[in-house]
Amino acid sequence: MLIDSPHWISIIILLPILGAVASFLWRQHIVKIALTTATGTVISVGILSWQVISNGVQCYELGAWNAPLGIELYVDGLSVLMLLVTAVVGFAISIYASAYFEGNKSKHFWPLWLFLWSGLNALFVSSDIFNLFVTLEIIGLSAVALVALSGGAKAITAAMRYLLVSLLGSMLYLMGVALLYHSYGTVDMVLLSLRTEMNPAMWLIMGLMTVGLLLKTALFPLHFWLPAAHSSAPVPVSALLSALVVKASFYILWRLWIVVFPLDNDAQVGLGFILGVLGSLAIVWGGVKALQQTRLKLLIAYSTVMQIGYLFLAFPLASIMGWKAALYFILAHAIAKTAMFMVAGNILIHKGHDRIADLYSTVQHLPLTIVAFSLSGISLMGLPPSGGFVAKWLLLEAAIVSGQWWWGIVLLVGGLLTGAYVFKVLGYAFIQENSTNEPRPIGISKRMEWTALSMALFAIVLGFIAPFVLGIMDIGSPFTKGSL
Amino acid sequence: MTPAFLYALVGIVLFSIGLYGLILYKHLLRKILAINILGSGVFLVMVALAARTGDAVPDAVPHAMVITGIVVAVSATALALALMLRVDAETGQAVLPEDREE
Amino acid sequence: MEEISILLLFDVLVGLTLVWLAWQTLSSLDLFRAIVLFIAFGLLMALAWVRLNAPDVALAEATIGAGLTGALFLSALAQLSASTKRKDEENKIENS
Amino acid sequence: MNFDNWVPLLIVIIPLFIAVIIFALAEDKIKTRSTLNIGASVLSLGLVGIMLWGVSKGFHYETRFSFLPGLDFVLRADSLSMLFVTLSSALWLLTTVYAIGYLEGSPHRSRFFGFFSLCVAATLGVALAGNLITFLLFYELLTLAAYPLIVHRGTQKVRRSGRIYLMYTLTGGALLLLGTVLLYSITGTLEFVASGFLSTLDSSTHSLLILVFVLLVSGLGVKAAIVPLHGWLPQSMAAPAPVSALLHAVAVVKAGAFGIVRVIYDVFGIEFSVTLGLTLPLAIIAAITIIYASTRALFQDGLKARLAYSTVSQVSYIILGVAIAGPIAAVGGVVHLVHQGVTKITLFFCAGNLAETLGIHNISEMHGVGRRMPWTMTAFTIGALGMIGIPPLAGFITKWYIGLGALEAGHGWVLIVLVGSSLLNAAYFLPILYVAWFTEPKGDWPAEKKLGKYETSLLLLVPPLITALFVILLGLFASLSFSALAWSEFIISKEFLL
Amino acid sequence: MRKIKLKILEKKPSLFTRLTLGILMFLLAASLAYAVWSLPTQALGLSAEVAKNVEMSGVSNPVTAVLLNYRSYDTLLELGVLLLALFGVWSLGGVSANKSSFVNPILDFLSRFLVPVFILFSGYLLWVGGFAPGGAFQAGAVLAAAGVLLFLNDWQLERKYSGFSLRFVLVLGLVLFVAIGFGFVFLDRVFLEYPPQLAGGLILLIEAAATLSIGISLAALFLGRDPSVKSDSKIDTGVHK
Repeated sequence: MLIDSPHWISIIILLPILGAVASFLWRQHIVKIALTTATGTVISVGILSWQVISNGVQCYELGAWNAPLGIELYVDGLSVLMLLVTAVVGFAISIYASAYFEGNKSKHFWPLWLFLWSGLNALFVSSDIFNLFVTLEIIGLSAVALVALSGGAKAITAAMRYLLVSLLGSMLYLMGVALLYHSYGTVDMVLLSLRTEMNPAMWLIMGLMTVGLLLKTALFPLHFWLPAAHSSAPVPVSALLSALVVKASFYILWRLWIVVFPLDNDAQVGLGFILGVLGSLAIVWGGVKALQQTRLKLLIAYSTVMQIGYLFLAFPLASIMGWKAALYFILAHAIAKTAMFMVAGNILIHKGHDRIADLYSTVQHLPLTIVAFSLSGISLMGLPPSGGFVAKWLLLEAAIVSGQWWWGIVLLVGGLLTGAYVFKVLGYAFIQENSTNEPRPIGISKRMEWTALSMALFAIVLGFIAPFVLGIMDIGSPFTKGSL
Repeated sequence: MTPAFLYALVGIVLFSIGLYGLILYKHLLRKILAINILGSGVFLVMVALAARTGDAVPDAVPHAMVITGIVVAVSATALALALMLRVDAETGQAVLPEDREE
Repeated sequence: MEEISILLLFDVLVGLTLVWLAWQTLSSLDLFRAIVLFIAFGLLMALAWVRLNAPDVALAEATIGAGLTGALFLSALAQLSASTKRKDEENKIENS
Repeated sequence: MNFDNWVPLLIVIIPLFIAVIIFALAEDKIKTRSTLNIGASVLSLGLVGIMLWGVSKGFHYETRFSFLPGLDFVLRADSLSMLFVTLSSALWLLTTVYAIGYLEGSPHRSRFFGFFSLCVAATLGVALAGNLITFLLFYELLTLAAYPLIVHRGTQKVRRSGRIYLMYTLTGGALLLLGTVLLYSITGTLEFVASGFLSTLDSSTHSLLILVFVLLVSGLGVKAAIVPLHGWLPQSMAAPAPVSALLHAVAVVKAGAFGIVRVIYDVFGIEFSVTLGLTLPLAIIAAITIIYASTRALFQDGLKARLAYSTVSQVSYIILGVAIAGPIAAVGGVVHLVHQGVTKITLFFCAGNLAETLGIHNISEMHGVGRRMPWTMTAFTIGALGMIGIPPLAGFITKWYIGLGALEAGHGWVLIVLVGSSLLNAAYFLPILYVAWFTEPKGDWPAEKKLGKYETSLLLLVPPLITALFVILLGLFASLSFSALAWSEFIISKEFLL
Repeated sequence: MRKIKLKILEKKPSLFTRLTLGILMFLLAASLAYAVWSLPTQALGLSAEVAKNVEMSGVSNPVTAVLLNYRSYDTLLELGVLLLALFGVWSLGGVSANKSSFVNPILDFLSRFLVPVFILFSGYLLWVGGFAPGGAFQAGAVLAAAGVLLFLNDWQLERKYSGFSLRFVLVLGLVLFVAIGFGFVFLDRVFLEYPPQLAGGLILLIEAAATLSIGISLAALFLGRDPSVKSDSKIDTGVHK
């Protein structure tokens, strides 16, 4: 019947595209079209995930041409979770954006965002590295256009810098694809994993593709473009960027690192050490910079730079537990960061500014928003009972079991730094300024506060459903080399 | 030194020149030019190496990829130029803030 | 034997001019000159594609790479110089 | 999942649920908020009573569901947890009554009582935790829930002390987490087992286990205010009285001490800890804390600051008793959990009364206050004497058992510490009593308020009297079967293989 | 076109940075050259598979076969990228090109002569794509060249057509591609799988729609702003004919 038809993989890519086209055509009821598309996409992702969870990995040959010639789509546990987190975050952002944008801006927001969503879905299911290049381009261009949407000198220059960085990253990646294709005759990941072997050309390919993708993931030395872009973009867009777009290029690097690159275990540990060190620098640097920020959105943007550092701690561990911890970090961070940006958005609209020092007595006017901030803060800090805690626990355990305990120390230092800046903001929110002279607060639509709170609550619930989520991660054992 | 490797070498040199120009020059129009040259370099390497099929018809898959690449490049250039004009309109200079010399 | 070497010579020539054009495009002071050089570079690339017997790509490069991208650049340059000229006038009015 | 499995979860969920409702309540609905609060505490007290009766009859109450692969979220009612749960829920009821009276007319009470019941839920969770990870979960929840209460007033000073509190407790939490993960990676299980589950491990892991012990104890030591880590406690005295009463006398501080008792008994096991040579250094640190904190208390003019330092020293009695590793001293240590809680809360209640009704914050302003507020001062006196250890009050029992146990376990020097600290206690409590009772009041009080026809509103007066009564009863009827002492002996009998 | 003399004297970056960057680029180029050099001199890549399946693909030109049958999913996303760039450019609002009131007679004559030729040539390219070099993208680009010529002559799309109908044509290529690709799923085939005997015709149909959309999109990209939006932006000073 319809439910167990194998075509849901293509539907989750085509539905947002058609939604984008429809919202571009019929501008007068754009929000209705967009929200129905968003719901449809979430449902189809749900059905696909249910199919994969119940009867395992799905492989889908487009145009019925098998691997070397045609393009294959492949969905395993890792892709399902990335799709699910994109669906959840995407749906929440769609609801938030429907109240956030009005008139002219929403006319441009929805087509771009729905295209971005379809690019993300296409990226997470594809197993063809050139196809990944095209999806990366879709995500890059739409993200840049979305950042530029908020107008103003800061946003436009940030979008320009982001576009240049994104194009450079894509070109480096494409050079890697070209060399890979011409060395091994195929662009399909599964076939590549069988054919690649270590030779000087391979070292260069790995270098190029890793640097290209690190540029787009904004790992520490290459993160210069992220704070400006994520903080000057409109709030729903910065939530998208921090939660999903940055993770998309990380996902590709991850797949390449595990499946395509011919790295045996101690090569993974050796090379991974460099990424681990960069990750630790990102954590310390991001944390310290976040502490110095006076504006909330910039603080949250630097916290993204830090959280990305956590993901790269899993590379030197090269153990399945380490990879699962990194994936859990992605899920927890995506949801908590979305909630936090929504909070920043509410405060920005309510008070007209997001200066942290003047956040006094927001507790009275926006109680739900402050609760959302503290819950998502708990998840970012990695305090129980949140998703962040489970991720932190798994990574600590993986670090100790693999004998590299120093990554665990970095993790704990990161947790303390996060605690410092989360409570710095909370501290200001509790000040008892005589709130009588507070200008009559502009009413934020309840929808925006409730979406922020529900995402924050979901970040906490993520701490309780760990066995279920970790079970999904095992489908198709994505973290072992020969499996894909 | 078959033409394939010669053009591949040219492609690599173009790639380096493009990267050099992108990093070094300040004006945004020049940076976008550099990105296009970078792209042409990669495409040249892609198609040059596809011509290593001796006297048989060269491999068509890289050709298709390069055509796709060219269209992506033109779309990205169009967006980059539009953004550059907005940067110029907003800040008075077609240069990124960190490159402005006051 | 020499027939191959002539073609080889031709390829080397095309390659060198390509590199020279690219270098000149980026390092020339005047933007208009850079764009014109870039268009020439695009056409020469089309020639390179023909030499690598990739006619489809040659056509695409000629029409999109050289033609359309060149047009985009020129239009952008026109608007850029128009806005700088307008700003100069405004400055002149202010300080005059 | 019959009733036995639900009770522990229910006890923790009730205050959690109430917290959410109170958060949503509007500020002016005082009546519903108070009834909700008191109703919840009475209900949970009832449940605790049922469980108390059940545990003594040998029933087995446990809630378990899987939380992480290989790790479960476990709430279990064993003898040790019952002691702490009964103490917390009883004092929770009294403090709620007191807080309703104390915060009459002050702003943001919905927020206060919301976080207040969240704290209680966390404390009950800490008490009932069946394994180290559930303990860690509620331990961190307690850190978070206590912060908003400390910064409730929102003034600059209070926020500074909140920051200090966070610095200490978050670092402590990180150390505890590291220790727990290290332990889990060695043993593979974190379940609390009557006499510890580490003794069976081979000797190669001993050095790691010592590191684990140090990490766990330092993580818990922050909350138990052991000397080097106690800095935050006196700072956070700026919080409102009910906060310092419940949190710093019962919930937060006891969670640390209770945690150390759990680690020594149910993780390492007392014999194994002795063989590892861990208990002696711990006992020495506890002794140093007692002496140091008592001397610092001498020089504090602020009443609540002095009480804070006395809390720091009293909590270390528990650790001292447990660290001596003799069964009798252990009974003394465990029972002191209850005695110290009850005595200290009385003192804090009285300090709160003085501050609320007469605006007295320092001891120098307490001249002749006995005449103005006789009932409060009698409760204060009972509490103070109980703290010093005058028979037949509760404090004496503890010191007697710890002294006896120390002698029996061959640690003579502990006796000197006990005597010394009792003298110091006397040195900083008796002057207060003298000033209050035997001197003339100097003119009018700093900020006198007329609250009801008695010396102060009943809501503020009754709780300290009840707790003072408890101090006496716990001392007099210690030998009865259902008294705290008997219950502690019941706990220790399981720990020591008598 | 007035002589645009735009000499932005770029402050030359210091010799040191240029030198170090140059050396770095040289090293990169050298390692790339070595990597390419170490590749086998003879490599058939996928040309064998392409040749084997060409007659199954409905077209004889291998590149078009790859583009529109074997890897048609890439081309689909490709059209998406083009449309996305257009959305981006339009969302930026764009500074409207100021129309010079003076029409250059030579350009006017040339465009009257060239535009029909371009359109004819674009049709030919589209048709020839099946069995010789050509195809949707090249044809679309030629169509766009015609559009560029028209815009240079201050040609203006009537307000009536610059609204929904323009947007419909822009998205036509992508929508038709998706429709045909997904249509056969209901005849129990996989997405983007064409029945072999119909493949040729279907590919031509898709290419036709794609050419139209690509041509109009590239021309719109040249224009730089949404024609349906009244150019109320204050910067616009051009005089409209």
